[in-house]
Amino acid sequence: MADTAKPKGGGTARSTGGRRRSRKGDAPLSDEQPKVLLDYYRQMLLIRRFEERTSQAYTQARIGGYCHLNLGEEATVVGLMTALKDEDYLFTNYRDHGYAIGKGMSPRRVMAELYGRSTGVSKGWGGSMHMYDTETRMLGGYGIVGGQLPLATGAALAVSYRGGDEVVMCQMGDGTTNIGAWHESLNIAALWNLPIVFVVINNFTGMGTTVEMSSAEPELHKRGSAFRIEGVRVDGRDVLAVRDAAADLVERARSEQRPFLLEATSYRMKGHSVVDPAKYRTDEQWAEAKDDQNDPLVLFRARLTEAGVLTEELDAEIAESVKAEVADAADFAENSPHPEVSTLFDYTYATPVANESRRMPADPVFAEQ
Amino acid sequence: MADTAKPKGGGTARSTGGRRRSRKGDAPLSDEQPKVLLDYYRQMLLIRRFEERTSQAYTQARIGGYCHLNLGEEATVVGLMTALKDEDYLFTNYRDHGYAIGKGMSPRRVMAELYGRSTGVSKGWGGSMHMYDTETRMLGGYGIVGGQLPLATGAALAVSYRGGDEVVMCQMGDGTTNIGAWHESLNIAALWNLPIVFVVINNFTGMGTTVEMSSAEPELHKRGSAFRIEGVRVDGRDVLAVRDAAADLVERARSEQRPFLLEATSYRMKGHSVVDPAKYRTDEQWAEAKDDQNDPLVLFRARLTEAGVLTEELDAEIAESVKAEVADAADFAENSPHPEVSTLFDYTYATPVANESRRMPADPVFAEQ
Amino acid sequence: MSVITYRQALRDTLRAEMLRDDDVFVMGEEIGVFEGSYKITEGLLKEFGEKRVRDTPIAEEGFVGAAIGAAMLGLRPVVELMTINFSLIAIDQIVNHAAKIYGMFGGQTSVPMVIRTPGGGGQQLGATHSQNIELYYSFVPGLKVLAPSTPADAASMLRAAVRDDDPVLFLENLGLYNTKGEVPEGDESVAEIGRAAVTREGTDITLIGYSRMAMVAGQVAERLAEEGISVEVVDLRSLRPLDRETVVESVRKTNCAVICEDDWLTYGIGAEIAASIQEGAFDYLDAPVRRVAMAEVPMPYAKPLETAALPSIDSITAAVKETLDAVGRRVG
Amino acid sequence: MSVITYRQALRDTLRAEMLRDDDVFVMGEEIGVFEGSYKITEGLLKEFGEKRVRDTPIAEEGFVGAAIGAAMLGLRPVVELMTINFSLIAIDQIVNHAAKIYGMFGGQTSVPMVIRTPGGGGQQLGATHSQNIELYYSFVPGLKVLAPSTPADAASMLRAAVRDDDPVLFLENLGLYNTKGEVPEGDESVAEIGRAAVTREGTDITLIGYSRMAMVAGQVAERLAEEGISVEVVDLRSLRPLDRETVVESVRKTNCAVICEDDWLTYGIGAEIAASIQEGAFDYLDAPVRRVAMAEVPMPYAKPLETAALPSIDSITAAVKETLDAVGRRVG
Ligand SMILES: Cc1ncc(C[n+]2csc(CCOP(=O)(O)OP(=O)(O)O)c2C)c(N)n1
Ligand SMILES: Cc1ncc(C[n+]2csc(CCOP(=O)(O)OP(=O)(O)O)c2C)c(N)n1
Ligand SMILES: [Mg+2]
Ligand SMILES: [Mg+2]
Repeated sequence: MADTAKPKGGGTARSTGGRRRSRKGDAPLSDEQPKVLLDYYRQMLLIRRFEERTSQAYTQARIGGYCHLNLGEEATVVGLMTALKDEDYLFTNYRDHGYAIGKGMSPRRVMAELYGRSTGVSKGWGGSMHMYDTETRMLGGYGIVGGQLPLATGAALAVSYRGGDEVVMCQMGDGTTNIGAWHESLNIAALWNLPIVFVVINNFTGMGTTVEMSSAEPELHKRGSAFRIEGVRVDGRDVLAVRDAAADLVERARSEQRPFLLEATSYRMKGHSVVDPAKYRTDEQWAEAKDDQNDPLVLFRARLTEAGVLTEELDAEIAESVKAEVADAADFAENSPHPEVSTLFDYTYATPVANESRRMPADPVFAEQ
Repeated sequence: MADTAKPKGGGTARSTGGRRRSRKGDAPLSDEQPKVLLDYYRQMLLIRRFEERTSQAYTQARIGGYCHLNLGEEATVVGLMTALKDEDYLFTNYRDHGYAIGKGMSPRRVMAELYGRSTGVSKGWGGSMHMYDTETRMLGGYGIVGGQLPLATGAALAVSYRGGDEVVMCQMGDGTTNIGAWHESLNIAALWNLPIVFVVINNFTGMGTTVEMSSAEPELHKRGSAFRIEGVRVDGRDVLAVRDAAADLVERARSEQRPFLLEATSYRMKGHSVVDPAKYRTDEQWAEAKDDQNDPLVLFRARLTEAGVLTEELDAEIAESVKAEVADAADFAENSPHPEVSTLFDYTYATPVANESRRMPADPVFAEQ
Repeated sequence: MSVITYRQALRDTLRAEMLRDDDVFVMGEEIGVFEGSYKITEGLLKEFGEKRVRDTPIAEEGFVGAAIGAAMLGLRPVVELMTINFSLIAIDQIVNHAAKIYGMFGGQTSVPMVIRTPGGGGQQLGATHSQNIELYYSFVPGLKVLAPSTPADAASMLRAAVRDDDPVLFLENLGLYNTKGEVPEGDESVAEIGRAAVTREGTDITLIGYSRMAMVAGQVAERLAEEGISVEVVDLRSLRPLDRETVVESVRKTNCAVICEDDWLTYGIGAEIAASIQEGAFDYLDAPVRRVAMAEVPMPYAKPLETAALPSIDSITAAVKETLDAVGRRVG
Repeated sequence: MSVITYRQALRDTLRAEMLRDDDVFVMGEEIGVFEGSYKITEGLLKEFGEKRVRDTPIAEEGFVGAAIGAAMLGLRPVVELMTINFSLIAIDQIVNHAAKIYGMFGGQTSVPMVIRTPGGGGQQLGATHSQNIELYYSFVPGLKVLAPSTPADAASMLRAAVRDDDPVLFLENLGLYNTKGEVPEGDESVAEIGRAAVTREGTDITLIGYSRMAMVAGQVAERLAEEGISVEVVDLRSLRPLDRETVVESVRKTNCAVICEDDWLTYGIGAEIAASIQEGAFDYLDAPVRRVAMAEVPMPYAKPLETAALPSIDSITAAVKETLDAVGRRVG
């Protein structure tokens, strides 16, 4: 399957008109276009299977470094990405594979990045935590907790400076709301009336530390109050609810030129990263994380089936096509070339400069000259 | 005048019983002890005259570095210091001369610090911004904006760890509420139930940048909401109102073991520091800063006179004694020795250590060994 | 004598220090419930409870600063920073506060605290997670910086750090946690801060390293010994204070030196070592002091690039041989 | 030719760059209404308005990071950090983000921004406000670090910094703002980044400095000339990239060198210079390379202590003479 066949994250959704409505999670599906719903469903399934494959490849040492998955957060990811226009910008944390796909990067190039190949979205220089693509305007996954917040705020400043129409979305985790950069960024965004939506993915935990242990105001959407920023909480298991809430705030940020805060609650199905067995989880926490009622795919499948949008046949078909797409992505990654060692010094500086060090470890200092 | 004659900041006030009442600024003075009121008045006047002398000495190059004064903030300083017990801890920013005196340091040793003499409270190592005294438990003025917040939080942690009864007060300026350390510190203090009162001196400006230009929520006492910390605003021109509000929160922090936030509004009479002519101030801003109605000394003098507590005679007497005390402090400073160059390496480490560098600039690296 | 890992040595020592002194407590991100990103604090929460094993929010500046404040009142916090890369968020508290409070206030209050944090690289963690920036702390008067390379040193130096009254940056290394070494049973020794060690005697050349690179230096020496080259290895152990005398004494004997480090070369730790050697052993040096260090790039994720960018046994060996060639003293 | 101050050169250049390119704007604390702590931005708010002269809250991490983000979208922000001491609050954004974004994402987006900030000391500002920590940035691949010492260099190098597509840390100095120098009228020259300069030719010894210490080095040379000693002065100008070749070439001629710097000696900028000289001019060196630097203490406030702790014309002169003695080439 060619990667051009994949429906782009925001693409299909943009053709629907219903995004602005602030609808309850279990509202009837009757005024939604089946095509659009199935596209969401397919994207969610794609992310699920992609991440499962990622996990497997990591265990097989095809992928190195740290590796954080979006398993359990698929509805949140797809709902958010659907709310953005192509020209809108996205900044995320290191838990970014799903977002990369959702914003429109091909799974092939995302997987190739995970494999560290030169066909990867960041040419193999970034890896799991650092997906970046100028074209689809995902301006990076970032590994330093909170590091993306000031950057995203600055991107919104650039939009505002130029009088542009784009909105910046800045994704982060619940634990990130406790770091200083949060405070400084939200304050600046509010002061300068910047078109940005800060999105907190509340999966109730940092690595093993719960929201209650780390945030003195655990209702995170309320923390915007220190900056007069309106905050909304949405059920992140529900792709339509997330889409509606996000689209509402994105469009308000665009038209009102000011920042908003969105909190999406969802369940991290596995450990913090692939290597984390999450032994610290209590039985109750495991029960929650594994509960079908908290699995966005199970929920959406049931809802689509009930509404007659999804049949067993269609489901199997989608599953098959997703499976093929993920397998294709892995093949593509596997067969892509590693970056050449000769490129090691290609990306230290954008403007070439005299006396730059291009020394390999074994070289004496003056060998280069 | 011996510096032991000076009434200690918190000392006299502690003998009164009225501190817990949350009284309006213009409540009658009938249930206050005249002695106590006069002590406040004297302290405020002492700080006023001390700072005027400081300004003069700075202009005469007896004092170096940066020099920030408490002129206009005397009621706030005295009200706050009066609310603390001797055993309570204080951390402040660099605008700290008045606090040092108010917490109980002798004006002699504070002035000597300004002169950089070894009799100074920090032995001449700190200067204007860095008053410190273990005995009176003022644990430092700090020159890095916001730097004192995590430290003060940690001091409160130590108190809590040991099950102690002390409270920590952490003073800062309005501009400081925008820095990341603010967010991280208040969050930690709230999470861990620490006995600390964060006090924001809102003089409406950082250096020349107004609160409205720098804080998206300009009602600063409300910013505790992001941490479920109760905040109170008080009129910083009124020493009794400040005392009552502060004492109330300090005692609640002590008994309830949790943090509070106090905002005191007051007027900076001069520029940001002695060298700043404050040319950026608008006519309106100057009018406000110079208005007698915003001068805490003028206000309190009138109130005391009206209540019959202060007579013209008594006022002259107090003025004379304050004048003498300030002159004595300056003399003491002037006649104190400079630190010996031989002490240059005395305070790098508390635990002596092998191979520590004690090299003077002209020494070769191996001269020392 | 028992053979344990560097990780185990750290854990045992932390535990023992907590048992010895109630004022010692640990704090950091994910050190309690999660038992530590690298499991150094495993079991401590269960044994000591939440008061003495504190999970913090993700707020490095806030909790490092809080540890400093607690130390000012006499507690002895041991803070874990998950990796040294994240210390950049706390560096203002470390450099402008922990390192300054004793001196700036005329010696009134010391700051008895330890910041434990691993450096390292070579794990495909990418540009922001693969830096070795111990330089930033080693540069600062008022701080002490320790960098043990063996389990025995990890234990005796951590003991020294906890009992010292000054702020200590205690550098660990991802690549050392699983390495093993002998630690005397019931050892209670407290290392002297500020001392390097000659960890292997030799006559042909001095090879200098610290932390993981001290271990690698030993491996290089081992390998060269098979070729008949006698390498003296100096493990710096303490980056601040720096024990120049031990280094220079060795070079006065061998007359040449190579430094291996896994930070960047320009302005890296090795620069000071080379500068000191040429100043202290000028008349003894038969060849320039060479440095083998990381290539000066933001570390790429892709394995072949990362491997190429890092110093290795091969590249260090090559530099040693070239240096011996230069002095005309190649043996093998 | 006109003679103007270093401050004026900066201000004129900033203004000209803002006139030349609408994407250039300035931001920082107190640079607008207050017109800058050191008045470099005086008049700019009035001329360009709030959009292009942005007063920020006290939030170094936030606004430096915002400048990086704006640069990623193609704007060319020039950020002022009031002094380099406060950069520690923003250093995570500078080192982990500005310096990494180009490489970490495979060269997709450059970060064309400038961070202007003064170092300095000797003004009794105390321990936290008297540090020279340009080392922290000079160490980092991905950043460029410039340190002009004259008004003419300040202008041509600031021009280069603004027009360069990479993040540039532009080091100014409190002690230089009021110094004067010739700047060609209507000069539009753009300095080449990464080049040192021999600012005075000489034959007896090479004296190396940067920023304010390059100026002081010139004064020392002047004074020694009166004693018949011919000092060659090298102004490093660019700390990253570092122009080792110019330094080493000079030392190959003079056969000895002294470095003067006002950061701390151990691990300071001079360490790399000394290490490079011994590597690049080993066979030419007649005496060890000496460094004159700040005493390694948290800087005290008291004037006599501060004066004693700082390098001076006297201490540098002494080191130069001792070095010449060591090579048996003392002239005066
Ligand atoms: C500044 C910083 N501190 C610590 C870490 C280590 N770390 C990585 S992820 C993480 C937890 C983040 O939790 P959250 O923000 O809730 O995001 P989630 O992983 O749940 O998506 C931590 C502590 C880091 N990468 N950066
Ligand atoms: C981290 C940091 N940034 C900037 C400065 C420079 N600075 C010193 S005081 C000041 C303004 C502080 O305003 P505010 O907190 O309102 O206190 P005030 O001076 O009004 O008492 C600034 C920006 C600093 N000292 N530290
Ligand atoms: Mg989370
Ligand atoms: Mg203020």
